[in-house]
Amino acid sequence: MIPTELLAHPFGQTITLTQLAATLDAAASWEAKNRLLVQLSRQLPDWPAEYKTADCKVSGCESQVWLRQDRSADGHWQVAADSDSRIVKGLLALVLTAYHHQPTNAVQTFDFEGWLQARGMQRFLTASRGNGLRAIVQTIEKQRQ
Amino acid sequence: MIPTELLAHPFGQTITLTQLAATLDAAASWEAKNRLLVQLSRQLPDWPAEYKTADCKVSGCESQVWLRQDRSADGHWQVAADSDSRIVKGLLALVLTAYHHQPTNAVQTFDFEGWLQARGMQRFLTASRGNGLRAIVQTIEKQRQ
Amino acid sequence: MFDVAAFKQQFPLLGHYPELIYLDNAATTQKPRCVLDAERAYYETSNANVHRGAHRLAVAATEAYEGARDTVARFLNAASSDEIIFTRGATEALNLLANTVGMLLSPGDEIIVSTLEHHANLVPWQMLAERRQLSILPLGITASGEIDLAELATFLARPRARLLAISHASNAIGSIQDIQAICDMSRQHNCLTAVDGAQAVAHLPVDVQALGCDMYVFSGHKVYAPTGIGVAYIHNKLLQRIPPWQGGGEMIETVAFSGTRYATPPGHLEAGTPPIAQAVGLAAALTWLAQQDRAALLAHETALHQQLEDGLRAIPGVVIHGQAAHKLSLSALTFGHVHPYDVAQFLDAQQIAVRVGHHCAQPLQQALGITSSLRISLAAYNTADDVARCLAVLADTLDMLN
Amino acid sequence: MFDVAAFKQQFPLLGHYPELIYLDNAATTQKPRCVLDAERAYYETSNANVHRGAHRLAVAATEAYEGARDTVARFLNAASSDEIIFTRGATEALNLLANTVGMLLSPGDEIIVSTLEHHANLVPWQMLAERRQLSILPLGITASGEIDLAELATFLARPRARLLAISHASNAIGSIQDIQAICDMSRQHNCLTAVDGAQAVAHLPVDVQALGCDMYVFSGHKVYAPTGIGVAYIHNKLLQRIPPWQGGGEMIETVAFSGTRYATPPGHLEAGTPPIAQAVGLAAALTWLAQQDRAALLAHETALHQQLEDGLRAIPGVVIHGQAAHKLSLSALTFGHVHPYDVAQFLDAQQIAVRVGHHCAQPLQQALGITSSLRISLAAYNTADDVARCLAVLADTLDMLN
Ligand SMILES: Cc1ncc(COP(=O)(O)O)c(C=O)c1O
Ligand SMILES: Cc1ncc(COP(=O)(O)O)c(C=O)c1O
Repeated sequence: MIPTELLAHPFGQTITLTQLAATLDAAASWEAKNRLLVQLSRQLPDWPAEYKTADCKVSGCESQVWLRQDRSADGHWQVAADSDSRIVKGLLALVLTAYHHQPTNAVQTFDFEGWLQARGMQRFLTASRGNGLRAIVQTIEKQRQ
Repeated sequence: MIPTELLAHPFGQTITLTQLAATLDAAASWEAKNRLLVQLSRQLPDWPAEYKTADCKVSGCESQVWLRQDRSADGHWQVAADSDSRIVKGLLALVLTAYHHQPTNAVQTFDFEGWLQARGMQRFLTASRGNGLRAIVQTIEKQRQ
Repeated sequence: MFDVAAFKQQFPLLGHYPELIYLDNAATTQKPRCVLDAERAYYETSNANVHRGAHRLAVAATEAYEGARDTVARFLNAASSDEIIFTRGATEALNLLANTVGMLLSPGDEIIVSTLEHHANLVPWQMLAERRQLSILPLGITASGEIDLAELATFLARPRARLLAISHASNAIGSIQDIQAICDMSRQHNCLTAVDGAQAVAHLPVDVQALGCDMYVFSGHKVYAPTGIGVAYIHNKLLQRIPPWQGGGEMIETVAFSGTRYATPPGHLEAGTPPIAQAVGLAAALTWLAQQDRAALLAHETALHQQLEDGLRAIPGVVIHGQAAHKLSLSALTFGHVHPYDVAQFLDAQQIAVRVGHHCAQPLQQALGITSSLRISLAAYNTADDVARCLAVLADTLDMLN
Repeated sequence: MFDVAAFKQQFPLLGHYPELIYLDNAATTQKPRCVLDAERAYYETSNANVHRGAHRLAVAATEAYEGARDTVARFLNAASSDEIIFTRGATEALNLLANTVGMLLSPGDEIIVSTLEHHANLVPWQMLAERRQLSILPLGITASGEIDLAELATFLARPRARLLAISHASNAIGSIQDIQAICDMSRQHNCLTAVDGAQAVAHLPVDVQALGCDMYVFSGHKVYAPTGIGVAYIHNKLLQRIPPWQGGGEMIETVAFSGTRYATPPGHLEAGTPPIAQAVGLAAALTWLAQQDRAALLAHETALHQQLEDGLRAIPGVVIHGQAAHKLSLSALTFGHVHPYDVAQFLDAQQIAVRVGHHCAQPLQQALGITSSLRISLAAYNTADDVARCLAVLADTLDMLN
């Protein structure tokens, strides 16, 4: 079970992908997008150190990323994540909006990479094979199999 | 001792480098130079099979080359050589003209590669590091040390 | 109809030497302009080091490099780009296989290597065998220069035969093996199959999934691409089991003096800064090749080769080595007591470029009883005139030397 | 006076992105036009496979390739071109050393590896050590980031210390080692010395004979040359003693199933078709660099670096790692609780390219107590404006993120 304090965030519940898409699309420059990601990161709780254990660390990222995932009683996937980078944490907010509190099949048919690309943010995907955002999404999807 | 039948050639004795330079320089095209080399090769004796032993084979050439060298009583170096390629044998005739029957010190100060280059024949030198004509000349010079 | 003149115009070197008749294509091919342009464009607009890039140029470089991997995967019809490892060339790819897949073998295991392999597909296995106490089973060829399938069946039935190293097509005599049948036989005996496709890729379609081979390698420079790049395809199931080979940056996950953890495949097989621009050039070449009518290219090459061998058979004293039913557009020749090297020199004086030597296939040359041959190898930019002129000069030369 | 504007104009990529401030030079440098031209000219006028060529194009290619070897030998002041081996890069060169020179070591022997080595100069030795039961002695660094010479003396005095792996200059914190003193110490103890010059060659003069080192490696792409090419210098005495590593064409003399004889050095270390065009590009880069006023380039870089570190020290919250007396024009930074990656993203949005991460030097980062740093690395085409702008954006970014 994921500690509830880690789940105290609006992404995937009160904040939807549609809303985020509009905000991101309005941020025209990279500068503006970076700022937006930093803002989003502030709405994700900082994990207390005791939860940042090796077993929930996602490897191969340029910053440290911790991720926990679980299935709630009603069949929804719960996801919590943290990073020591603000921008990565902002990206994690996007990931959570797509994957947190969603019914399983909704997520399986969702193309998160395509969605990011449409926002002009593929640079966060291509840093490396098996690294960064792609590694995070892959970790989520693998755990669900 | 080198069997005398292998030494029955005019190169380095009746034919000199000066003469050969003039003939080669007169052969303007590569075609003409190739023909000349074939002609020269005919003046070098074909070695009987029993002399073509592994110990006198020069390795790393595009054709098979056999080389024997010895010092005569009067301090001159005697060189004999054969190849299964006519053109290489023609080149061996050039080598013999430079190295056969010459006093040791005359040869040591002679720049055979430069001489060949001046004839526009460096292509026979550059085939490869430690291959071809260069390997032959190096073998001769090494044996003399 | 295939327009060879238009095709040829895409190759700057051939334009630079209008008189040149380049018939040494099995050694390396010339490069089309679009490949040179792609490599240059990479350096002028995307050059950065790949992976872990926190800036846009690094992202562009990574996209170019990983995009090249995707292109290679499509070219070979690999199931996933993760199965593609970039190397310096076919030789390094085969060394990589011997040093990684080879580590799965145990003392006493046997590696079947055909007699017509290029040294690149023999020496790495020999070195491995010596290190790990394996044995090499030399697989014979038939009189026409094809793999002896009966002997292959015998070898595969041996309980310790674990790996088969075989070329798709021979660089020395041109035989195209029945590689599908060979891969099928090998798989039925649970024998791993490493296919050396260095000579095949520029001419024949390749589908690694259809072949069902475990490994397939080739060099860029023989398929209209730059030097310094090659490919090892390794089937995912095998890839997951093999250790790394070279160590360094990129291939590790964590490094400490107390011990090192390696990255996940294929990353753990690519140590250090890869040949980025060369991978981009390779992708450009493969993309360009896929855009051609490859059947028409092959038909053109085959017709030229027919013309060549018909002509050769009409010249007294010419011996053609290798009479396989399916051959690359390549002919290996000897001329009785006239040395191939001499013939090549006279061809060269007429600007006809061919290769002479053992073609890095000494065991095959020994089996054929020759020490050197003259190899004429065609590519799609060669013309009927090239072949006719080569035949004419060859005939004159033999006349003169005889 | 050094004219940076004129110098910069020689780099097409920098002209293509006039706004770009490229400060990731330790990862890879941009390429001057003459290097791209040389590589292209090779493909358009000399492309053929090297060695054993019976035709003029093969001779031209061989001359270009072997001429490149001569150029590298002159650049390093090697006693002979035979001591130069071409590889894909520094990483492959170090793997080659570990797999050839490393084979001269016996179980129980010790390899000294400094704590600030790039993974490329650590992992191959670790892999070797595991295979051959050797031990690695991790050589510490001083607080300022230099090799601890006192500890080195202790290590060298150990009876089984056989090989020292050391970098000329650190890619992660920029320290330039007193490599002459280190090589002298090592030689006095009959310890072999392998110097990783990947970061040094673009900035510092190198003279392997003066150093008296046994091995020296570098990558082309970090010294204004193409990707896919690198160099291992191996002193002739050592070269004559070492076995081959990769097997294939070119590196053999005779091949038979009954056994294989290798070519003489350095040929036996270059298996297969080499990266020919890339060697030509490297030679063009080294020739071009030698034609520059290298002292003026270095003075320019040093002045910029002074400007950079002065500016950095004036920005609150910036920590500079590595305070060696002699440093490359490179600064590794952390920012308290602000993550280097975030800073780099904001720099990138302003077209300033820097690198973030462990810089393939995790043991060093561990010693420094950090997991990631932001690295600004300069080359001679950078300008005072580049540095000023980087400082301004950095200060704003930290302001915003704090
Ligand atoms: C059949 C075959 N295999 C392997 C190789 C080795 O390729 P490379 O020299 O490009 O590594 C060649 C090239 O000569 C070849 O023809
Ligand atoms: C000091 C040092 N050594 C070795 C390397 C490895 O070089 P390459 O990745 O070009 O093989 C690098 C490059 O990152 C380096 O900076």
